[in-house]
Amino acid sequence: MFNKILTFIFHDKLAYAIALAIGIPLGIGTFTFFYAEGFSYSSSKPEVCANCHIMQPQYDSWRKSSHHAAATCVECHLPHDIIGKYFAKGMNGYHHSKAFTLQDFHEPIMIKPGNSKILQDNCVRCHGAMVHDLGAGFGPDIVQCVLCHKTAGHGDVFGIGGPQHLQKESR
Amino acid sequence: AFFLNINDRKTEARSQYVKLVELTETDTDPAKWGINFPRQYDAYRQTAQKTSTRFGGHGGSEALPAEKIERDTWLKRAFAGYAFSIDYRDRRGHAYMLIDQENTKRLTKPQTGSCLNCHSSIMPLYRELGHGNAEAGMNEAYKYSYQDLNKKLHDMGHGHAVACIDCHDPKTLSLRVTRPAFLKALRDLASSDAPVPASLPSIVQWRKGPRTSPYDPNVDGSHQEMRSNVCGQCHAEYYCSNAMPLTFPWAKGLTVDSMESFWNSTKIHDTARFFDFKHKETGAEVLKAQHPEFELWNQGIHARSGVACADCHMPYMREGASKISDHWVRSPLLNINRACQSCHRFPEQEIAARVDAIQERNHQLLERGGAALVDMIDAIVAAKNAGISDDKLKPAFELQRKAQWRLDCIAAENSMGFHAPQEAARVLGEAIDYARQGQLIAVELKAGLSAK
Amino acid sequence: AFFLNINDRKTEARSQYVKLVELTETDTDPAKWGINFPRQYDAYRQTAQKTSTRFGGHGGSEALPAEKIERDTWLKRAFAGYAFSIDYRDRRGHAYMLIDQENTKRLTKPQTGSCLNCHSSIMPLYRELGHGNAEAGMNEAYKYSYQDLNKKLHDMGHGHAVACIDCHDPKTLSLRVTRPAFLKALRDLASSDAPVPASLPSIVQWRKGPRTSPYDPNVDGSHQEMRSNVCGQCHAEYYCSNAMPLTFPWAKGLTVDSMESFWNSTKIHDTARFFDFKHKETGAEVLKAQHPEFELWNQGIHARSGVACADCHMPYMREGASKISDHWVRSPLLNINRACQSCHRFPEQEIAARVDAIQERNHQLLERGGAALVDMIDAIVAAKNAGISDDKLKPAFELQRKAQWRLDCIAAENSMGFHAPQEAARVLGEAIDYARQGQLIAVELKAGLSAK
Ligand code: HEC
Ligand code: HEC
Ligand code: HEC
Ligand code: HEC
Ligand code: HEC
Ligand code: HEC
Ligand code: HEC
Ligand code: HEC
Ligand code: HEC
Ligand code: HEC
Ligand code: HEC
Ligand code: HEC
Ligand code: HEC
Ligand code: HEC
Ligand SMILES: [Ca+2]
Ligand SMILES: [Ca+2]
Repeated sequence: MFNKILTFIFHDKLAYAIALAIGIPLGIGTFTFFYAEGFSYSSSKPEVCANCHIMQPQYDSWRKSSHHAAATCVECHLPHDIIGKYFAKGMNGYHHSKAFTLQDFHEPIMIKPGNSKILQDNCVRCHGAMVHDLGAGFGPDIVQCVLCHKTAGHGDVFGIGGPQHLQKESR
Repeated sequence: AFFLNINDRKTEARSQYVKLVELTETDTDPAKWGINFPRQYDAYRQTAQKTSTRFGGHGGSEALPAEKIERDTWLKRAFAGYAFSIDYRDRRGHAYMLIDQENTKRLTKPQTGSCLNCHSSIMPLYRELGHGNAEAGMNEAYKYSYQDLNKKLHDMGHGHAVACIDCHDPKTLSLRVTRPAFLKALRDLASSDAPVPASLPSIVQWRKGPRTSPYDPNVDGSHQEMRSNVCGQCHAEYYCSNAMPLTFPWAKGLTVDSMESFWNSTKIHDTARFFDFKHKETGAEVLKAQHPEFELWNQGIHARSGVACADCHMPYMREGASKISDHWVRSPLLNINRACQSCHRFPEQEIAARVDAIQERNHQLLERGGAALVDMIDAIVAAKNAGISDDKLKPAFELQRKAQWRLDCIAAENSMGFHAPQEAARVLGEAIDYARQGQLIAVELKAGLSAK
Repeated sequence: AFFLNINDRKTEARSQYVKLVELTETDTDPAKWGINFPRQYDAYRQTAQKTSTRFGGHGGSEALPAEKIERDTWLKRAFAGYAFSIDYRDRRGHAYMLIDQENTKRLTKPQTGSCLNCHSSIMPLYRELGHGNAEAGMNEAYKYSYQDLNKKLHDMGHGHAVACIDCHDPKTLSLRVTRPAFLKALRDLASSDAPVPASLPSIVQWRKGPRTSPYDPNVDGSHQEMRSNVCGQCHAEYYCSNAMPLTFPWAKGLTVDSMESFWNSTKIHDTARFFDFKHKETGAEVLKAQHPEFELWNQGIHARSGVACADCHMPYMREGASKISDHWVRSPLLNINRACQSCHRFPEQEIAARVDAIQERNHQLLERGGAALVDMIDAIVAAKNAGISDDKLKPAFELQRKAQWRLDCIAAENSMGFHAPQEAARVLGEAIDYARQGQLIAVELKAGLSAK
């Protein structure tokens, strides 16, 4: 758990500071609140993520992915211990809201190291039984699932306007 | 989106705009289209901006791009006696295509009206020349001098660079190919038994079918194919002069070798085997390759994977809630996040580094080929001066033709090898081998050893 | 959290299998490991099966793989006067590595004990020779004859092909690199300022650090790196004889050019510039390249993208409820769905076709290079017979050395160019150029023209 906090500090010191100072400036504050709260009671509703048109592509692709029936956004993208969950929501909430409000984010949106770790953690949480041999107990830097299973959550990353006919063939 | 399919987006895009003006087949002026589609028009006009990457865009001033033939002196030797040795510059943005053509000193040699095919919005003029039939028009155009036809074009009010109407149907806005030379070339390719190019799976389908009507990309091609075909109608190898209508050498396939064998089996001035020009120093009848982007890209992994020109050179960009295609057609390296990262989730500098590694390798081999070519020319000239007859030197001439064709196919191609890295390197490897073999023959002849 | 979680899983992983036997550093016999890990052991034994693809696996009978030097006759010319011209066959599965070595007619020439480094489970023997220190042991091994050291090995009971213990820690089962030559080569590379190979980002990290202890992949390397390092300790270019300890030429980098300059700046028999053998027909002092898989793969896009040898050659496979690594190390083309399709979601035949296109291009260029090399050798021999002095021919010898090194780097590499298609083609292009230049010099000298 503590490691995760560290990874976030590491990735966005500013965000960390602000998140701790609960007196967050109102605009973003309420956004963040909405964001974090929004999920605490409907934490497995992908629609909530798709609230943001910016998340629409991921939502659409997730619905076509092998996991649409198996996992929701938060099950892959948020940590699953209570504190971690709230902390990450706070961070992401703050971060994404800010980004969305200011529209200053990098496109295409790309996952950040902190969230990659959460993701990997979640793959293993569900598939631990199947993959516990992998790495032969090598250590923390076990192979990243997404190296080979990038498609798990969102199907093929062919890119906007990418090869249509191959997407059909490759099914 | 990963899967959001383009047709959705097209309808989305089309239903988006408020039709302020009616557009017809004679509306070549982009400004008028711009009234309905201001965002695409604004981007389109950006092509007038000077851009430059290590190998892309152009050096030199805005007034005039740098001279390729001064930078790579071996090119001047290769094209000795040909218009390209007079003036051969870096390409630049679409906005300049007509001006740059009108200003090139290559026009000091007589040039044909066909030149305008890819440098202007010529379709209405073709239809007039062909009494309504564009292909018939193209088959007339080559008989005109460049100056006469260009005057006609401007008089009719179509003196524009490539315009909206060249790629879009004015009614439905869907993509379409207009240039008869491209349509004919694919028609011939489809009805031959040549291997089907990677980018055109629809030809496989057509061949399976009844073949009642000839292959037509506008009818048979998939949408994704059209996103490359619109470019391929100009970014392709060609021959154009007043000796025959504008021709693409595709009937035997799109590889360097199959295009060569097409030219070799083509007759010019009725009798002679086809050639572009007689090399001034050696007298060899050699070929000239021009910007075979469509052909080389087709040999690469991207075409194989269904990645279109437009995916990289006109990537979608988000404008508020909707996505539009970036009509500022330019080097993708100026736009890596949209052009590449939608598919390659690596940091921008890593992607740039990959391209640079590919281009650097290609550039090394190209320079090596240039040196070999010059050595060969020197050796042949030396042999001639020593009184060796052209008859004896014929094998050397053949090798010069082969070497120069291959070298030029990669040198004239504009991605510095990126569009198909391994194939480009293979072709350069062959070019080097042929150039050195030609040099050997000349040296042996001069030395009085029988060329083996 | 992520880290905790992994640590849990580590203990889990260890406790997960029923430990029926204790394993120690002297347990080289895979059969004993097989008691604890029957699934990996079963797959491992499959490497005794005959497999064959167009360019991979091996032709010939099970008893004896086909002779490369008979199939590609130019190889025999290239290696004239060297052991490889006596007997040089297709490689085959790991199970055969020791037998094939013991049976090769190359042993009719005296060979060193170092040969065993990559053909047997030699670590206990190294430690004995080095009184506990494996590297010291390796530095003794080359002084023994192959026969003597091989006898020692069998007497100690370690006469096995590459075994579990060569890649795994018997206690934790973690991946590890054991071979001192590999460890030393990376140590030297890391502490130099040579460009960092694509597959070893951990060297970048190490260079940033205090450098208190020398770079050690077992300590500093990431797990994904180890999935290739275990292979790189044998699938690499080397020199081994009784003149010096087994050496990998990596201190200046892993490219063909940087390895060449390493050899060129190495001394052998104290004084002379390093060479592998004196070419029998020309007398040139040339180099021999052996299976530079690790080096060529490192120039390719897969290494750049973090794709490891094991990803393709030991892909994960489902075994009941869990996943294991396929220990039947073999050509991925025998296993495309697991080896490629998890990343490339194209139909199997499309993936096979891509590999074939790459290998076919590479093969064409390789044959072309072979022909050029033979022409050069003929020309040099002709010049010698005409009485041209070796002193005059020196430049030709240098070019033979360069050409042969480059050609061999791709010919001896076992993926027929797949591991790095463009780089392989670039290297072959250079080889062709150097071979033809060497031929030219010889021809000119023979003709009495001054070599320019
Ligand atoms: C307020 C609008 C909004 C909502 C609601 C939203 N996102 Fe995002 N999200 C964004 C924006 C904007 C970005 C780009 C941030 C950046 O890249 O700097 C982003 C980026 C991401 C990223 C990748 C970037 C990173 O930080 O790793 C992930 C993963 C993600 N969102 C998941 C989710 C999930 C899961 C939900 C629902 C629980 C969600 N988002 C809801 C706006 C939103
Ligand atoms: C909430 C639990 C959960 C999480 C989190 C999860 N999975 Fe799964 N996964 C499942 C279930 C259940 C299935 C079986 C669904 C099916 O067969 O359609 C599955 C199927 C799969 C499959 C086989 C289907 C395919 O896509 O080829 C793969 C591979 C896989 N998961 C990998 C991953 C990876 C990688 C991650 C993390 C990025 C992940 N999973 C995260 C529950 C989960
Ligand atoms: C040439 C190197 C090599 C040899 C020899 C080798 N292994 Fe492995 N082994 C690997 C690699 C690579 C992995 C994958 C490790 C990872 O991904 O963390 C692996 C993984 C394993 C694992 C972990 C589970 C799995 O399958 O991924 C076990 C158990 C294992 N090997 C047992 C053995 C046994 C038993 C032998 C001998 C019969 C053996 N290995 C020989 C390279 C080797
Ligand atoms: C180097 C590539 C690679 C990596 C890394 C990898 N996998 Fe896989 N995975 C595979 C392959 C290949 C298969 C298919 C095996 C088969 O079909 O026999 C597979 C199969 C699976 C399956 C079963 C799919 C099915 O058909 O039901 C799951 C679940 C899975 N992997 C999860 C994971 C998780 C979780 C991780 C990270 C801890 C991971 N994988 C890392 C290559 C990989
Ligand atoms: C089965 C696990 C899984 C589920 C469920 C899932 N994702 Fe993802 N998500 C992934 C993977 C895998 C990636 C790619 C990570 C990478 O590229 O390293 C990803 C990447 C992303 C990104 C980063 C940008 C991008 O496209 O790579 C965003 C944003 C995102 N997901 C949002 C969502 C949203 C919103 C949902 C629900 C509608 C969702 N994810 C459901 C696994 C999942
Ligand atoms: C996978 C991406 C990709 C595809 C697909 C692609 N290109 Fe390119 N193209 C590039 C890159 C990268 C360059 C090198 C740009 C540079 O050097 O600045 C380039 C260069 C060019 C150039 C020279 C650009 C300049 O600024 O000088 C032209 C012209 C070109 N491509 C046309 C085409 C055409 C026509 C097609 C389709 C037949 C095509 N490209 C397909 C990526 C692509
Ligand atoms: C009607 C002919 C025509 C069509 C259609 C066409 N081009 Fe061009 N293109 C040209 C000409 C001519 C130039 C050179 C202009 C100059 O140098 O003055 C050019 C230049 C370029 C350049 C170099 C721009 C620069 O800044 O250096 C790129 C990139 C390019 N085209 C890509 C494309 C792509 C991609 C398509 C299809 C989406 C396309 N072109 C369609 C004729 C065409
Ligand atoms: C089949 C289409 C096509 C035809 C026909 C064509 N061009 Fe071009 N031209 C292009 C493209 C595409 C470019 C940009 C790529 C490049 O510069 O290689 C270009 C670039 C140019 C340029 C700018 C770069 C340079 O070469 O200096 C000039 C000038 C030019 N063409 C003149 C001509 C003339 C004169 C003719 C007739 C003999 C002609 N073009 C015929 C397609 C064509
Ligand atoms: C060189 C070819 C070319 C030219 C010239 C061109 N376009 Fe396009 N245009 C395209 C391509 C390719 C697309 C993408 C079509 C798709 O994928 O659906 C496109 C798409 C569009 C769309 C659909 C929405 C979008 O952006 O994807 C509109 C509207 C459009 N173009 C308007 C114009 C206008 C207005 C002009 C002239 C100012 C113009 N185009 C000139 C090639 C061209
Ligand atoms: C629409 C998807 C798409 C886009 C856009 C795209 N690529 Fe690719 N790229 C691919 C695919 C698919 C492959 C083939 C390998 C594979 O199957 O993953 C590939 C392969 C490559 C390779 C390895 C092959 C080689 O030639 O060495 C490089 C490098 C590369 N792309 C660079 C780029 C660059 C640079 C751009 C932008 C100018 C770009 N790509 C745009 C999909 C894309
Ligand atoms: C991206 C996948 C990939 C990676 C990574 C890869 N290889 Fe290969 N390898 C191949 C393919 C494909 C072939 C060609 C097989 C054939 O021709 O049958 C091959 C061939 C080989 C061969 C000859 C196999 C035979 O059956 O004759 C050897 C040995 C080899 N590779 C070793 C390695 C080593 C060592 C590494 C890492 C340093 C590596 N490979 C990395 C895909 C890969
Ligand atoms: C201890 C040395 C050693 C190690 C470690 C090693 N190899 Fe090999 N490998 C060999 C030798 C020796 C041969 C040739 C055996 C023969 O021809 O008798 C071989 C053959 C092969 C072949 C050809 C098999 C065939 O059927 O033709 C492949 C593929 C291969 N190795 C891949 C790998 C990969 C991948 C790894 C790491 C996971 C690896 N090797 C680790 C020494 C090694
Ligand atoms: C650095 C590791 C290494 C060393 C040292 C080494 N080999 Fe090999 N050997 C290999 C690998 C890897 C292969 C399989 C790939 C190939 O055949 O190219 C192989 C293949 C072979 C083969 C089967 C194919 C062939 O060449 O006929 C023989 C026999 C052989 N080696 C003999 C020897 C002899 C004799 C020596 C000592 C002079 C030696 N090896 C030293 C790694 C090594
Ligand atoms: C763990 C993931 C992974 C595996 C496994 C993998 N690849 Fe790739 N491959 C890539 C990536 C990443 C690229 C680079 C292009 C890109 O970024 O998409 C690539 C590029 C390629 C290319 C285009 C570059 C080139 O050299 O022409 C080919 C072809 C290819 N792979 C074939 C294969 C084959 C065949 C196999 C199996 C033997 C294989 N790959 C296994 C990830 C993988
Ligand atoms: Ca031409
Ligand atoms: Ca060697």
